[in-house]
Amino acid sequence: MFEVENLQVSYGQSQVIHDISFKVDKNETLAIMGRNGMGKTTLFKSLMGILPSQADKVSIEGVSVGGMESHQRVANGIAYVPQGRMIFSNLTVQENIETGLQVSKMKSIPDEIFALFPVLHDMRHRKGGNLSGGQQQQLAIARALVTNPKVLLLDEPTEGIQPSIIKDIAKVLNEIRKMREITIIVSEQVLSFTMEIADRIIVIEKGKFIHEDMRADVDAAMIKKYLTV
Amino acid sequence: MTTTTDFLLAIEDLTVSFDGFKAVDSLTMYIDKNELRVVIGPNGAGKTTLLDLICGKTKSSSGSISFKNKEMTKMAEHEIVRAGIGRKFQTPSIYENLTVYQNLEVSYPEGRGVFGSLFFQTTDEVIKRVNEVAKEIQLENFLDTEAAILSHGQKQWLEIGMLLMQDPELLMLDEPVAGMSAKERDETAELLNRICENRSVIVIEHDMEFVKKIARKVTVLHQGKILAEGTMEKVQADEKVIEVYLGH
Amino acid sequence: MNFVYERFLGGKNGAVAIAILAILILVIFPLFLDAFRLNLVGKYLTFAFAAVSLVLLWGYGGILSLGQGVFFGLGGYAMAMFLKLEASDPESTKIQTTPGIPDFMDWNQLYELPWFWIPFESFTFTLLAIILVPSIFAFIIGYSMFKRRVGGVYFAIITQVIAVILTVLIVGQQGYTGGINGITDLKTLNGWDIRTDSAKLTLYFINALLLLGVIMLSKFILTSKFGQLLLAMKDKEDRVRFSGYDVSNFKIFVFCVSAVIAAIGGAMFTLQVGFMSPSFVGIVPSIEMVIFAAVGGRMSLIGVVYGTLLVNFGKTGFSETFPELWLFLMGGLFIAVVMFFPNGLAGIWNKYAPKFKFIRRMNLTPDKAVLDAQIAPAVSIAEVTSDLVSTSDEKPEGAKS
Amino acid sequence: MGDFSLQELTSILAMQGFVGISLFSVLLLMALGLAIIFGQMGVINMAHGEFMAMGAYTTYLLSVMTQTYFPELMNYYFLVAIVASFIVAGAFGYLTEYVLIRHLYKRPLDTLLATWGLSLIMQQSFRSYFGAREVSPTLPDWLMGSWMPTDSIFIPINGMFVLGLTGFVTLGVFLLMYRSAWGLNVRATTQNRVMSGAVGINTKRVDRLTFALGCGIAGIAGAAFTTIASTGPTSGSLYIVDTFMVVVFGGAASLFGTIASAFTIAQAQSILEFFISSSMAKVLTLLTLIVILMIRPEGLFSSKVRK
Repeated sequence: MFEVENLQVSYGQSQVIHDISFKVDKNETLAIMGRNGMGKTTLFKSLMGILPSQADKVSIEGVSVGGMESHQRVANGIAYVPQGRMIFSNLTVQENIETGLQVSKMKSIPDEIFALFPVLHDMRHRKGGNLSGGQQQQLAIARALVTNPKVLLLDEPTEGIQPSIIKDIAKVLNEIRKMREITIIVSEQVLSFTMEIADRIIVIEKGKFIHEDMRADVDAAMIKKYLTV
Repeated sequence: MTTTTDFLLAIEDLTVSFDGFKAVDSLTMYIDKNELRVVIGPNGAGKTTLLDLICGKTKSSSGSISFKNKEMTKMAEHEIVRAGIGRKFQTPSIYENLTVYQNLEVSYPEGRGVFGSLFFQTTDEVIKRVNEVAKEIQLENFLDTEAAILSHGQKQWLEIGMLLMQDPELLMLDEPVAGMSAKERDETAELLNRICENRSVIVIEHDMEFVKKIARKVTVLHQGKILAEGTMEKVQADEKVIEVYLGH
Repeated sequence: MNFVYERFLGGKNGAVAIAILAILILVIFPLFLDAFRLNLVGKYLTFAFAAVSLVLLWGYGGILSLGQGVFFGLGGYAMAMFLKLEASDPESTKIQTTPGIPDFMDWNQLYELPWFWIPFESFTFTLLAIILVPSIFAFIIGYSMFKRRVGGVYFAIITQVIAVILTVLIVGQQGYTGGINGITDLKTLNGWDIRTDSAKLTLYFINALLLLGVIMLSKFILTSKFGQLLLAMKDKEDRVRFSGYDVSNFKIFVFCVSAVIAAIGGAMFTLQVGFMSPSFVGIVPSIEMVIFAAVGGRMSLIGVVYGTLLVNFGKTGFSETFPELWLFLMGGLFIAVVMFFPNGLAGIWNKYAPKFKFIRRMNLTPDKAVLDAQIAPAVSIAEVTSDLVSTSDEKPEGAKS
Repeated sequence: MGDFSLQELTSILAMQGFVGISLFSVLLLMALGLAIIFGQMGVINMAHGEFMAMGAYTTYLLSVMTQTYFPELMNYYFLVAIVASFIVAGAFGYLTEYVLIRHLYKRPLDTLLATWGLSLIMQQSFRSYFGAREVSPTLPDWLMGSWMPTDSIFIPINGMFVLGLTGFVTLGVFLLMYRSAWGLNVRATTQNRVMSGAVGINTKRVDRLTFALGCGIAGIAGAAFTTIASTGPTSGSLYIVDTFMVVVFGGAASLFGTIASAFTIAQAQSILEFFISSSMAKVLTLLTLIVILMIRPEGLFSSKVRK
């Protein structure tokens, strides 16, 4: 479904992503875990075409998207929920979501979005910048979902968010998966959250994939070694 | 309102908010002379903002920062630097179109005024100092190299070197090993252990292996507040810290 | 001596370049050009002062002023006021209603010399004014802009508006300034008739020597730590600030110096051409000064002199034969230089000169600063849309995740 | 002032105020386009005045053609001319962005110089084709004459028409920016270019169309301009500095700020013009603006500048 082969990203002269390859199936959730500075955001940005990268293959359902610009990748089915959420703070909640409609050619925001995030409906005329961190996170997910993605990339969705909201986000992600059967790739540092949503967990360390587990047989001790203080 | 202390740096009740969001929230923290302090914490915890506040890049909403018992919060950036605080940015911030030698020489803390800089003379003492620092940061063979073509790790070292030229009493480093190779990380750890001998250093870092190599005392920030403080072992065993890092 | 060689001439490369330029303007031009053409070159060389001032300000400082004509004009008018007063002695103006004041004042029904003209009866005061008025003016503008960290496009526009204000003021206040015609009929300097061929030749040499002097002074500034700091600021302003420098002071200073240099050019213009008018103050001349610098190479003190000469020869040549073509050419030159040759003639020279054997044999390495200095953007798109970080207080970084 | 009766003074103020309204209309039309481009890309288009002249010449050409071929349609051509001016200037703006501007986004100061070069070329093209003399289209009859609400007040109809047109265009721009999907794309891109790409907005296309729109509006300004003055090759450049000031003073990227600032500047200038010479009025207006900008560099109507 979503395939990446030998992805490399360099920052100036130092390589920060080393030959990463992976495949994710339809309706599968993959979590990429690692501490800050290990290359998670760089990986996602290069998959979105924001950072230049080299790869033998980046494809969605057999369609190669490597070398495309961001908006073309979105049109081909990748959606992005960035680290720090990057809400358009001067646009209203509704307008923020509508920016994603460009690609899906829909006229208005589908009802299911507000069904998933009722709080966004209540606040649809507020400026995006006036939302709390958790609400902004929901907004960023909603904005990505209206592009009708086949693959949803979420970069540290729990960063800086209250524990109770984190549970909500996990719930919503599982619902989305049920409804849409989409592929989700999430980068995380919080193991408990990952355990609630992911089928498979990969550990990234200094730009390389070094460990992989199915959720059922996660080696918690192993993962903690790479995540804790 | 500043209390007189023996600490080199005393941060008391410091708060800054952006559009109602408190990035640093009533933070109190003390740094001893010759101490090396590591600040860790998840993204958005306020670590970089804390350094921005100390060096004057961001102005605080309330609270005090006193350095050698002198209030810093109202001072201009360059005055804070001259008082003895040096700061390294996250991405290497060096002058790409100057050579390594020129980068270091420009940072020499003399000729800092307009006319001083016009008549600044490269004395033997300056050359000696540049060579010393270049040796310290392992760039002594690259003095005539243009900074733009250094490796990422070398650029990070060069910026540290530029700070060493100023000989600050307090050195603040924001993720000094980000983007470095394993070998470069080890060498940077050694470098830090050497340079903190006669000055205080605050380091923000995520790489725990690296932190373990240098840390004596660790402060964990979370949502603009101090979550825990103490030795590495103590912080690692702290329930709240584990919760923040691993889930709830 | 070695200090002078290294700092004022810029080592071997600089010394050779300055020597070649000196030979060209001090020997070759006077030998091969007739009095009229030489005077024309002298006029061009006064514009070269403005171009040199832009190397400091724009090339190294990264600060684009679209108002250098203002300073050129301030210098030029100061000199013109002195000369005009000397030319308006009661004897030669006895047919006027009020003898002893400049003719245009008389035509505009002024009956006494305005207060701000009176000090210009003194030559010493005039010389001081040529230096001090532009620098004080530049200081006020620079202080209010740079202390608030205003720069880039804003600064360019504001300097342009100042050029407009001054032009409109001069044109509108005919009685005090001579209006659109400017201050004309200048005759003598302390009794010395500046209209004779021999006087013009002398003035040409004074002007050429002054230009060489200004170039060496600029070289001294640029080879100092100050010059390195300018380059450093253009690249990473924050790093300079957090290395303990008060960045705004450096910008204010370089702006003042550039103002004075342009003003000296203006004063020499008045002396050699014999008049000063608002058409050397406004937007168009100011931008033309920028194109002189751009064509010559904004990072090269010597290059801009050739740039100025080349553009002006072109302008004169084309205006004589195909006046309509000139604006096309000038416009095309702007676009081409900006898009394809951001380092101008100096950049082209540095790139192609080493290909010739005889130049290589002279063992001159290209002027390093010119070769290396990238034309760094003053404001990047990222800064314009600085909302990239909306909620997180940590800045996103390329190298980290 | 003692020579005027109170009634005369009121009339003069009203008429002078209306002169200000005409100036306001042209300034606002010019500034709208410039502000959109500056707000979106941080680029100052020095050739903006020439795009206005392009619109004015388009109107002139259409007037000549209508008079030659369809003299019976003279009453209506002007409406077509407004649309045509928009399209011609807009299309040329589109081309300019593609050939020139897009290569220089990272060097705003250089864009300023390159567009200055473009303006020279455009000016000379006008001169070569239309001659150095000023031209005026034959205006339809309904645009002539004036309206006299009282015996002593004359309000010219062309001025009112231009004001109406300006209102219409401003409303159009407002709807386009705040009520259309395309405007949403522009606002999103202005705020965060990278993220806009990552939600599927083709930011390069947005840039190109924004630039074209800005130039197109300048074209409309040109069409409006022909009703109040005649057009020469350098007509556009006479307004460019004032337009910059409107944009900078209004605080770029704020529609309200642009309107308020155009109004303030135009009124200040035209009312001052009655009491002092027009050149001194201009000096005084610009000088005041400069002083205000030195105190408040972010512009008078902008809430704050993020450092």
